Amino acid sequence: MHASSTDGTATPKVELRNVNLRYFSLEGETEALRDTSFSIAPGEFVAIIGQSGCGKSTLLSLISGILKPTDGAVLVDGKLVNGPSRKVGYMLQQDYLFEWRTILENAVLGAEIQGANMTTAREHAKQLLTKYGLGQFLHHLPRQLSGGMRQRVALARTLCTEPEIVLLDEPFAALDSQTRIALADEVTEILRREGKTAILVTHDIGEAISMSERVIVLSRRPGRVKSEHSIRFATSDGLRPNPFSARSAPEFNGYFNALWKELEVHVEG
Amino acid sequence: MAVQDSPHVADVALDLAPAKPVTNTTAKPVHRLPVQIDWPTWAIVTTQAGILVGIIGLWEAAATTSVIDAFFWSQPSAIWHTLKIFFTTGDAWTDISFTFRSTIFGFLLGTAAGSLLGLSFWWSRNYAAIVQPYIICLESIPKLALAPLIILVFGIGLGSKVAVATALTLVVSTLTAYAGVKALDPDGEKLFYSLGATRWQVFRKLVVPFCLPWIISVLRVNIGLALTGAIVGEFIASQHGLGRAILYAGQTYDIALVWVAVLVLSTLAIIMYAAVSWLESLLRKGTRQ
Amino acid sequence: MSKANSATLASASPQYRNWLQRNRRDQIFVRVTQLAVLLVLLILWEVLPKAQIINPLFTSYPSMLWPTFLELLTATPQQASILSHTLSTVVATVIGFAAAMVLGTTIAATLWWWNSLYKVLDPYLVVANAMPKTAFVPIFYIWLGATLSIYGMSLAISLFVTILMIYSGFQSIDPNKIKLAQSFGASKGQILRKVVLPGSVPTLIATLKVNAGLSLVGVVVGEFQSANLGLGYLIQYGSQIFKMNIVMTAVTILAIVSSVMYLAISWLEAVVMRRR
Amino acid sequence: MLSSPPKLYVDNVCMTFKTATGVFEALVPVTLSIPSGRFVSLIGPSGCGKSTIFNIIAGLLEPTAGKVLIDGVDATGTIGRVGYMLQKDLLLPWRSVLDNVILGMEIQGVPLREARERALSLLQRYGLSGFEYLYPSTLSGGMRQRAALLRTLLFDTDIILLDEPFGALDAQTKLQMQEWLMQLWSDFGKTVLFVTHDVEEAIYLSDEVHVMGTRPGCILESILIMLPRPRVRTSSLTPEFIAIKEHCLNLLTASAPALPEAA
Repeated sequence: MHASSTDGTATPKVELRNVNLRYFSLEGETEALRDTSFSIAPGEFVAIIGQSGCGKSTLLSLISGILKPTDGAVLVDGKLVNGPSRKVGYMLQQDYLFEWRTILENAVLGAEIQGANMTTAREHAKQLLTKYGLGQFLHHLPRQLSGGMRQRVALARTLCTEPEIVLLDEPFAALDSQTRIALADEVTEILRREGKTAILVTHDIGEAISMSERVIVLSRRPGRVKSEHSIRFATSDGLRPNPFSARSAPEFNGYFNALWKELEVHVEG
Repeated sequence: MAVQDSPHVADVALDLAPAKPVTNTTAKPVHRLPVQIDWPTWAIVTTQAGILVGIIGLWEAAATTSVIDAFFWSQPSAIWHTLKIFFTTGDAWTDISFTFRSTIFGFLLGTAAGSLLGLSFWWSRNYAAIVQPYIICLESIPKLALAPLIILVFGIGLGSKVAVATALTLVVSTLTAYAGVKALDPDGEKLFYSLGATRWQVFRKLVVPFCLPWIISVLRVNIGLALTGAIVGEFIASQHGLGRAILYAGQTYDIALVWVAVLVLSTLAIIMYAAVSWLESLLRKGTRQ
Repeated sequence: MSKANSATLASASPQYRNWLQRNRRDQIFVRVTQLAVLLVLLILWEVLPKAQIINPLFTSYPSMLWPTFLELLTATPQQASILSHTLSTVVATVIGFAAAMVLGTTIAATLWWWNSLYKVLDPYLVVANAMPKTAFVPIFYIWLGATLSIYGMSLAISLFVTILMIYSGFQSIDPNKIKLAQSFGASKGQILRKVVLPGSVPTLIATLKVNAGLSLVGVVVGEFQSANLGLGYLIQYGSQIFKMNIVMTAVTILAIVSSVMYLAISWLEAVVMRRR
Repeated sequence: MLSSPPKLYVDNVCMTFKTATGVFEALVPVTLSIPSGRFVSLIGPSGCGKSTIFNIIAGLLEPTAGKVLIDGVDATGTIGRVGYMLQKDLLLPWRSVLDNVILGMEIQGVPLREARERALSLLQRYGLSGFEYLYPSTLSGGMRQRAALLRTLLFDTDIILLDEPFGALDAQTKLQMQEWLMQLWSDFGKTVLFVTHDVEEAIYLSDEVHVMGTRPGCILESILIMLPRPRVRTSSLTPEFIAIKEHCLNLLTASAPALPEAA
């Protein structure tokens, strides 16, 4: 569907060039990322997997502009990133809904901060929430909602500012497995339909394969790109299957085993 | 165990399982969950009332029969009599109003100033680091020890009592609000910044609402502290107030009047405490809608 | 300054060195400013009264603290040594809060064991906790006499807080932990000994922290009224005869005493918490 | 075997709770018959009463009606008969791993020395050597779950109940822990009752899967898993496995209330 190679002619949506990142503390410095480079085409859905602490979340913080690389460059649309941008929406591991705001108020937080027109923002948020099946909960409080619903509100909050790039930092990690699969389906569908460029960070190999078009494997700390895998499924209509059916597609297991080996999973201890 | 407990030989295969490293040797006695029988509400209320009535009755009887010295301990009937006099011909209302005003002013001033100070520590780590040892130093001094000094500076009127009450509440509020600031999850700030928020926006929309529960939680403690401050201030030097009434009655060995003043003061304390608790629940509802 | 040893420093990247330098500069700035603030305050305290801008009668001077302390060290027929005053205050405080801890924990455990008793006593406890205990100083003095009344105040002021704090600590133990012990067939006594009490150690220490301060306050306020001994007495006495240098010296010593107690409890906390 | 009663027999157990708004039916008659040494899973949506069944079997809750029989003997409402591992690891933070693991034996009055000795050899054998004297706060999630599971095993009952033991672990650790559990189960031959949300996990581990429905809680269908043991990861790729999985998922989606639903 998209050129996944970096030498494509069009400007990549997101590009990392030889990025290094070190964290400093009085105890010493920690190298989180070393010499990491990759690029992502517009509209592509890429998953990044790796062991805990390999710097996956750091990558997202870099792209969103919250962190600056120690060395190297992060580019969005060919321009250097130097601070949070409206083009990028960030969905964190925890839903981070604020208890003192209703669902609707939580969803329009971004618009409020960016000083957008609140009437339109509210309309837009209402539409999004209704679309995600939360229409009757607009004026409820976050604690009245189940985990899956809270994550959907977080998604609405992210998409309400109409970002072109959506960063997903283990967005389903806190959910039980049935909800997780159902929500993965919905989120993928929504992001595809709206043509967003999406970067998913996850622990879960199955989730990465079923949702994305390309999987980037990071090595252990300091993280660097270990390998990239294009994920393709043969379907009758030529379109990508949804994550749920992807899980039972014949290619799934091959990818799963390959990635499982890549991750050098050892029994702890 | 299973074998010993039951006449059926249930599980020969399992007991012979070669890989089983631990063999059952101890027979486990059969236990049931301990059951707690809760008294019905009427029994609890009756006992509660019974305790009160019993104490008053015993006290009265003991004093009348000279089992205890009524001069030292006074007795309920004498206290009741003094109470009537205190409210009809005595200074009851002047004293109550004086103590009440010192407490409320001190409470409001200390809580407001302290909370703002605590929240302000969010702005700069250096500023917080500089001010903190002074705050901790202030925390560790028993502020009540400064009361004689404060009275000396502010005079014996209402102002000095308010000052003592403020001194007591200010530091507590500061530290509590700061504890709220420290409990902020950095990911919350991350989310705000990823949406392009300014520092002032983060403060207004995240820090303040997040710390409100902390600030509210300290209200009940502060009303008690403010009252203590007012009373101790009155002990040291004052012309009015319930604290002065207690001290004065004690010095003249008018024990019944001491009891009356303590009783009135306790009632005032409990009313203020209940009012603040009510305010707290109201605020909690308000801040979380 | 930093814990990074020389070996890691040698291999450190230039950015890290920069960061360390900046960090160090910040820390030095903080320390210097702290000292400067202290110095300015002391100088103002010394200079303003001397210049008659504020009334020296109310403030004394910082330079008077040490001479006054030396002067107070020697006992006179009318006045005990400042060391005896300090000792008396410390002893009363420790007795009061130790008694409050033991009694409070025992009562809290009883209430945990027998829930109906808790329900009966609950309103009394809440009322007792809301009452300003310091108001009882005059009555305690009449009933218990000079010395005992101070111990009594020290105990009374922290007892009810202790009961309520520890009881709510017992209540906040994860019910699943109790369930776990029950699934092993534990009796109520075993649950108390093996789950509830050890699980409440953080609460006990938090209570200890609150109580040390409270008991000290109780003692000082008691001493305002009654004693001819103790730092509270010294403060009150000094302010009555307008000798501010005595008041300031006594307050300083009190601050030192209470800081030492605070540090001692923090140390205990660190020792206990290291195992968690 | 035919003549002996099942290891665990849950006989028509019902549970109703009285609430402010009326009576809440948590379980309508549920019957389970579990032979010795079986690995049996319960799956179902949240609120289907899985934890209620566990509490009843463990004796922490008296059923409104029905009985629990262990080895054919009535054990309704008696505690200390089965090992019960609750959802969270519930390690006591003030005890070392070793002292946590022996908690059950300690409560049953086994002398401390003996209990520690027994535990030490197990800890070493099952991947916790080197961790014996550490405190739980220093352990990773997977290690904590291992300690909690060993605590349950060392309590030395023939039946153990595991309530979503791996629910809070990340995907990779979860897979490792499943292997580890299989190893333990084949070594000890205990009768295991396992609750999970994860259909794949249930099928992969069990001899029999009971699919539960909600409101009121009941057993919709019991499915025998005839896949050969020992099972390997690739077992989950076989057509039989996929067929069972799809069947389970269909049962669950059919019974689940329409999303979204307020908590």
